[in-house]
Amino acid sequence: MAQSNVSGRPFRLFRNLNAKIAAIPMILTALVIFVGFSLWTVVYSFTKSGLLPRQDFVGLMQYERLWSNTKWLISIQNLLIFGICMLVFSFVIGFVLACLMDQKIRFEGVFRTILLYPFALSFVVTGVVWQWLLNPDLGIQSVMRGFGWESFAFDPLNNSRIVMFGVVIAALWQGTGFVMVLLLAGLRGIDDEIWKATRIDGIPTWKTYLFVVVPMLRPVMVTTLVIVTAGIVKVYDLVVAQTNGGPGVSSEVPAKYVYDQMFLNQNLGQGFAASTMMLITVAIIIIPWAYLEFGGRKRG
Amino acid sequence: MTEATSQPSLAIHNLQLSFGAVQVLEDVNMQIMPGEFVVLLGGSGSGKSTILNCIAGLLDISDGQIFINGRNVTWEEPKDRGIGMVFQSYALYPQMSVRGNLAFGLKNARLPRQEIASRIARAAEILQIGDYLDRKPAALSGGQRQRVAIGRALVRDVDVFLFDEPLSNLDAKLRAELRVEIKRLHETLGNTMVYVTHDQIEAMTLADRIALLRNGVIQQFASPDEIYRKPVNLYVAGFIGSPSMNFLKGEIAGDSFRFNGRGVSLAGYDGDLSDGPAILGIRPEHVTLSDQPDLEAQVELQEHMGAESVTYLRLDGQRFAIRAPDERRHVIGTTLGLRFDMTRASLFDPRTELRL
Amino acid sequence: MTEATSQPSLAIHNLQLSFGAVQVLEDVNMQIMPGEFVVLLGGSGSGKSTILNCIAGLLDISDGQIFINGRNVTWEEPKDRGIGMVFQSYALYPQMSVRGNLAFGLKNARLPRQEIASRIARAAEILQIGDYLDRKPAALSGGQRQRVAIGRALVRDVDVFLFDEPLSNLDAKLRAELRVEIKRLHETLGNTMVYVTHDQIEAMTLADRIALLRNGVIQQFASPDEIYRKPVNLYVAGFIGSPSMNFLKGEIAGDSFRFNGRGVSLAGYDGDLSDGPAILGIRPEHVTLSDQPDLEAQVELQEHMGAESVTYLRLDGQRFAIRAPDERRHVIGTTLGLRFDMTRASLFDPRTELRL
Amino acid sequence: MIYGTLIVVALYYLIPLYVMVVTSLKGLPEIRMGNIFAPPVEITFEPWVKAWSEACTGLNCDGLQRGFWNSVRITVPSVIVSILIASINGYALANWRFKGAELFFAILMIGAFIPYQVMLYPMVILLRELGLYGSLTGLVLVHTVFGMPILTLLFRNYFATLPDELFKAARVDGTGFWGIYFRIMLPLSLPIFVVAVILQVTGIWNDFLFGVVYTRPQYYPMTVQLNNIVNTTTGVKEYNVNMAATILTGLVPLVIYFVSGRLFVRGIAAGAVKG
Amino acid sequence: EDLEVTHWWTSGSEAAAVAEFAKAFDATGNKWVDGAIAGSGGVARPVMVSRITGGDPMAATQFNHGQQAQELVEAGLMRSLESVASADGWRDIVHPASILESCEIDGEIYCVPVNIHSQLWLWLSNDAFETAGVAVPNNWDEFVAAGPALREAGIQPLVIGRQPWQASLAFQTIVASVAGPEAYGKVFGDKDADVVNGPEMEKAFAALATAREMTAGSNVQEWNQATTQVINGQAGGQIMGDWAQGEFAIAEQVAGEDYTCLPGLGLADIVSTGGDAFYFPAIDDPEVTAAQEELARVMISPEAQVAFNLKKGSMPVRGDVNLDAANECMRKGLDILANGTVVAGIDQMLSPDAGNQLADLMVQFFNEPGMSVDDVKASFIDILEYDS
Ligand SMILES: Nc1ncnc2c1ncn2[C@@H]1O[C@H](COP(=O)(O)OP(=O)(O)OP(=O)(O)O)[C@@H](O)[C@H]1O
Ligand SMILES: Nc1ncnc2c1ncn2[C@@H]1O[C@H](COP(=O)(O)OP(=O)(O)OP(=O)(O)O)[C@@H](O)[C@H]1O
Ligand SMILES: [Mg+2]
Ligand SMILES: [Mg+2]
Repeated sequence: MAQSNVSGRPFRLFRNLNAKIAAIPMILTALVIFVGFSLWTVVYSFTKSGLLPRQDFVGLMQYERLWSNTKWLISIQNLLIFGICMLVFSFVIGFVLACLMDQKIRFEGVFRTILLYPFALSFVVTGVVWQWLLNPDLGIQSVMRGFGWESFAFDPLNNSRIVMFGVVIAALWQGTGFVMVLLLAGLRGIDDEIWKATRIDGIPTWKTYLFVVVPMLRPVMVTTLVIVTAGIVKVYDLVVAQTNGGPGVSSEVPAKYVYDQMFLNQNLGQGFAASTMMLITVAIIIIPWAYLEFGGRKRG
Repeated sequence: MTEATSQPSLAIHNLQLSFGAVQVLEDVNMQIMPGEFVVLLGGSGSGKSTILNCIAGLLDISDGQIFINGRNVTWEEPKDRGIGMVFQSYALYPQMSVRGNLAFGLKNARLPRQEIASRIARAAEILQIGDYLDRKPAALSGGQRQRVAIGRALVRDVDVFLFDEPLSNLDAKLRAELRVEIKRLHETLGNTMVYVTHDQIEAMTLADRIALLRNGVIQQFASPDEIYRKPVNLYVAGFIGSPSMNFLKGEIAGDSFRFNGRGVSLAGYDGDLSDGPAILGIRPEHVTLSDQPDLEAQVELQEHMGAESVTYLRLDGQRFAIRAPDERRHVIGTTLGLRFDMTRASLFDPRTELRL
Repeated sequence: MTEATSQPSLAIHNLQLSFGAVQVLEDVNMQIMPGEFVVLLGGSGSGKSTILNCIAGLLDISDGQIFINGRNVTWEEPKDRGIGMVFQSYALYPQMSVRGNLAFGLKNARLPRQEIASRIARAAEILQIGDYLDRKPAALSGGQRQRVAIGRALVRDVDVFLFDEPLSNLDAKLRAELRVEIKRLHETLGNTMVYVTHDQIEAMTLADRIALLRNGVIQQFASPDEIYRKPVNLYVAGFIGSPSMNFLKGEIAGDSFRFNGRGVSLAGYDGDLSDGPAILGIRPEHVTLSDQPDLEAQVELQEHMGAESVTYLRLDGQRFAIRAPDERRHVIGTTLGLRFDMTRASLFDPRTELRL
Repeated sequence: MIYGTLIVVALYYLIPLYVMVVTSLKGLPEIRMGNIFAPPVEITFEPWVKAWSEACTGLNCDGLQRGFWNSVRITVPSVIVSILIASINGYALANWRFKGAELFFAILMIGAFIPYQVMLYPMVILLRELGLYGSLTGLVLVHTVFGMPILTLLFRNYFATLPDELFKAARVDGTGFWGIYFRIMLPLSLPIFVVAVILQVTGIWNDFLFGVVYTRPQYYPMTVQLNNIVNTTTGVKEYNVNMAATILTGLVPLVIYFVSGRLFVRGIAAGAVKG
Repeated sequence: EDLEVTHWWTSGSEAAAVAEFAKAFDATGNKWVDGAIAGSGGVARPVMVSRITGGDPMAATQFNHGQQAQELVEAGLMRSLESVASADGWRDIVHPASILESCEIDGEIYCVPVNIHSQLWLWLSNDAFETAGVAVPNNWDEFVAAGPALREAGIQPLVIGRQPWQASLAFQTIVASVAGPEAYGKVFGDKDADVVNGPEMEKAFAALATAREMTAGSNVQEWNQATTQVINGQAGGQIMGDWAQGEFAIAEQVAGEDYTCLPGLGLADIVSTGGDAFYFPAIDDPEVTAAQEELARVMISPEAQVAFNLKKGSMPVRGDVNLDAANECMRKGLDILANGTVVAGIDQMLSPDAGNQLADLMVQFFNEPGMSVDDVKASFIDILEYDS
């Protein structure tokens, strides 16, 4: 017992040592993988690496090429269209569905499963199926024409102006269920008394949802936003499976650009430059948010 | 106006409510006069909130009728019933300012702007919340939030106020303060108020009449004084008062109550008595120390609360509390002689549990 | 054993604690004797839980030292400090039975099986939880859970018990009952106990000594009686007592207190007085109605609580409460004559706020 | 009204599944001729048999079945390890805040947005240096790393909703970091574990890129065969076999969703989403 | 010894062809472990490169020859086959020589070429022209002339799948045929901007624009869907490599009767020499090394060449084998290979980067009717400049 009579202040690093040991995988992942790899990528984006990374520095050449490349510009534009559509529609539709599901309906489990199952499928499957459904000769268009509606035209995948919306339709099919579930969980967490208060105040249901419930769902929305946005930035498999960037290059997206540059064109440097641009954009959007969300309020 | 005062502000006839197979309220009847402050008191799950929600129209009732100011509102929308409601969790809209919270319902009812402004100004004055009309609820203290919640009911200019445990989230001191405020508000406004609580102090201090509920059945609906003095049954007697009423099981024989071989004179008891087994109920504050004791007991524990003290005694194996408005200290284990104030005691039939 | 009693069971020296830049505790000192029941009392955010967590070793302190039974435990693990702790939310392990909850800490300490069993049996007997040792916490009532939580500290056979608002989640009636149980438990066990609450009734009834905290600074550390009778400053005076002590701003002139043009004799006051501005503090229960009044005031509101009543008066524009152990009713607006019991009053320096 | 809307929406969600199933039961000529929504005139299970046990990947003509077991071998350890590590991270972040923890967490969150393609090469180099390239362990590591951001977020949020006092009580009871994790936190986190398992099984089972890039052929997951069947660029497209193979590949996650969808929603509601 | 061989040949005919190699290799007492990954370069290549750079290489792997593997070779990750090649005299037997030259880096041979694909063909549906009432064209100009008649008969004159590589292939074919093999070599080989701006290329770009007009209204994605349209008579013609024959064969169509093939668009007797080759990563294990050499020998052996190429529908890399079973179209190709002009494949002349940029440019051109020939020309020059 004598030696347990420590009076000195123990070295800070060793307090809660186990917690720090347990966090090592996370720290390593954060530092080595996410920071280290990103730095590595940035460094090699200044080289003329081809099939293999080479320290053959060429300054900003890759960036100049990047920004003069129409495929990249189209990719960015497409990502914007895709991202905005996805965010708007998946949140709006997901929220409306969540509200419907929240009405104490019967067979809730059945509906929920139906809305959620596409989430279990891989993007490749989604892409293939929707490519099919949107194929004018086999899918929806031909069926509608088969019913006698001869002038029916719905052929987004072959129209470079609206092809991204074809991709959005498939992505929504896969992802909205998940958004719905997250928001539904949020809705279920709202105090019953708020509902009563609005009924007494005579607020119509839609107004209650819009002006009272939506603002209260902020934390859920933030989590959902992180997950959905992360998916949007990374969108690749779906496009490859559904349109492979076509028609022409009209449905290219940045992740595909990166991949194609690195592995098809064997131009790692260019791929790294494109990745770096994506990283910077993400960081510009995320860091202030992460700071507000996690850095600001350290309490409790 | 004579007619208005003669008709009840709120009347409930044969109210029944079941959730599926579970009958939560059985045949509740109440007549509440204009300006009356009625408290629904009862343990958890006794159906207090359920009654309140039925009055507000937030629950569809199974059977019965509800009249507000003589109008049958049984199937009307909550907003059309002329009621305002204050909730336990306050249920303020978190993203709106205090002003927004107060105005939301009014804007929705398409009231003119200046009318809204003047109502808010009036409520703010009455409740003294004028200084933080532009803050969000998150930036308010518990007591302030509570006032805003009341304000939201206030601006609706309604006949009947409904409160569902509005103070139970607050700490003891604040609770005591706000209790007084609500009481004063009632006196200022003169509205009919129905107030749900499980705290008997609140019930006793606030109510004109208390409806004491148990398992969806009203046990007694009377003034606090009457409930305190003449509880209709054992349950009510035990529920009201802290520390609880002491109960002694014995029997009535002539004009004395026989307990444990000793007799206590029943002289002064207010009620009709006949011989037979009975339970004597006496409140801690109605027992005094005496040299000519009715009974004797040993000191087990003492609690001092500054202004008064409660002494727990052991009497024939069971605990017996007495309360005195002084700070006299007793050594644990000493025997005290007790004298009962029979004019304030109650006797109960052990079988029906009703007061004799 | 003589040595053990002479040294404090728990000693805190110059305890300081900051969260980042915010200093939450400033130089807290305490010496608690074996078997003493000390209550940490204070408003929300005053640092009560923080002190308790420091004692338990759940927070790393910024500076100072903590001794338990003479042993410096400042940097020891919670489990090695010889403390047991009971939490507000009970913090029972929901997935374990009551028995599992009690045994958990003991198993961790690798106690032999029969030792664990016998300790649980003892705790179960003391706390009367033997009947539901095999139930999960979810299947227990609030009071039972509370007892299990205490049992968990009890089986650890520790020197010091720490309680963090163990009753504040319960309703008023149960709270009163369990308060008595804790008091009795303390008398049975004779352990040192440190008890955090913001409820002054709990503090007054349970404590041998109360440490009254404000913003991380101990205001007064004394017996309930002394805190009640001789609060060291205005804050303590206002904090203790419900309704709060009444304060009158005036000045001392000779042997009388001048207020609003009238003089109140200071005869019997316990303290050193000199002429000058002062605040007179008098508790509602130390004011009596009298035909030869010190002051007069109008009735504004009355609260009846069965055994007693509180009357709120208006005195020179401010509210003034008096409390009487009877149920006398006053018509609102009538003027009452008040007489102060100066032996129990307090006078404060308006500048330093200290008691004179 | 509500039901009407929901049924219409449900139909929209079901149509692709219907088309897949129907197509997989048709013969090739029927597919060429007809409309994709028409039910099969002649039901044939040929495509299923072919997809499962006959379809060729290069010279190996044993269909998806070989990949199935590989997928199981990859998914099981990857799911276990990734969830274990992420839950420990979440626990350390929620209950044992130490200096810098929030910073690392913020980095992880940014990491969630980095496209995998960017990481492909450096990861090869890292695995090579660790001597794990091509091994199952390496792949498990990759899945653990890339699953970490979102899972850590979920677990951190969940553990933050458990009462702090429980954690304190356990410390007083003499449990250490690991004791609290295994004996207090784990038993209480079933809901969030269900969520994590579902997400990870889905993600890892459906993964193609990592499975093929970081392992050797004897570990190639089912999705590689699926890719080979679906992505063959020359020759006749056997849509029915493709669809059957697609359904077969998606079966495991689908079944998990159908079976535990309720728990999934409950788990998310239990705190995964509270910021 | 077990050798793992990776490739992206997964379709029926391809797999059958690979099986011939495997059979021949297994006959030597070794074992071919098949590592097929479908999806061509984009999917398979990162796998292969990762495996090689990750230190866990396969024993042999397919690459399109040309510059794809050059960096791996330079990084010392690939083994030289020079000893085998010189011992067996590959430089003498491989025909045309250019095909082996693409395997040569710094004077050493690093790969085994296994086949020659000629890409510069126009495939025509005899049925379609019959329906339209015009004679089956003999060259591009007649085909263009027949365009309106085909349209009138409700037939799509020309189909080109909407994937970048198909557009690029059409462009290459037009350049080689319309501008001529010489210009083709100067443009792609020498990257000569003057030639691009010259009169020959002027004609080629005009033909490209015409081709775009003739494909208007078609939105077929995959090349085999396009071929199917030709087979069914829904389309008049398709520009595609010789692998299209596989589709005609499966549909049991006979060259000359049901369809017509025009190498070099019927304007020039040319074939290009694209093809596939196998590379052998450096592995530090003598037994494996020996087995790799064995495999290289097997692949280039006459028996395996015949068996493989008959299944694959491509031409062997050596002139000294006999292909009696070849059909009319393949024979045309073999004849040109023997007597006509052989131009290098684009993979051999352009870096993958430039090649893909060109493909992207062309697919854009085909999809955007608004894009002018001048725009294409300017962008094309940029790509060539970047690559030189
Ligand atoms: N939606 C519901 N479905 C089924 N039973 C319900 C429902 N709401 C309430 N109950 C039951 O009705 C009874 C009365 O509930 P109520 O909420 O009115 O009690 P209370 O007196 O307000 O209690 P508390 O003091 O705990 O708020 C309880 O037994 C409760 O379980
Ligand atoms: N982890 C923390 N980080 C920063 N400040 C903290 C933290 N924990 C507590 N505080 C601050 O320390 C002060 C004391 O908190 P403490 O919890 O001890 O109060 P308390 O007296 O227990 O109040 P309550 O009655 O509300 O429990 C408060 O102002 C609180 O905001
Ligand atoms: Mg209630
Ligand atoms: Mg606290």
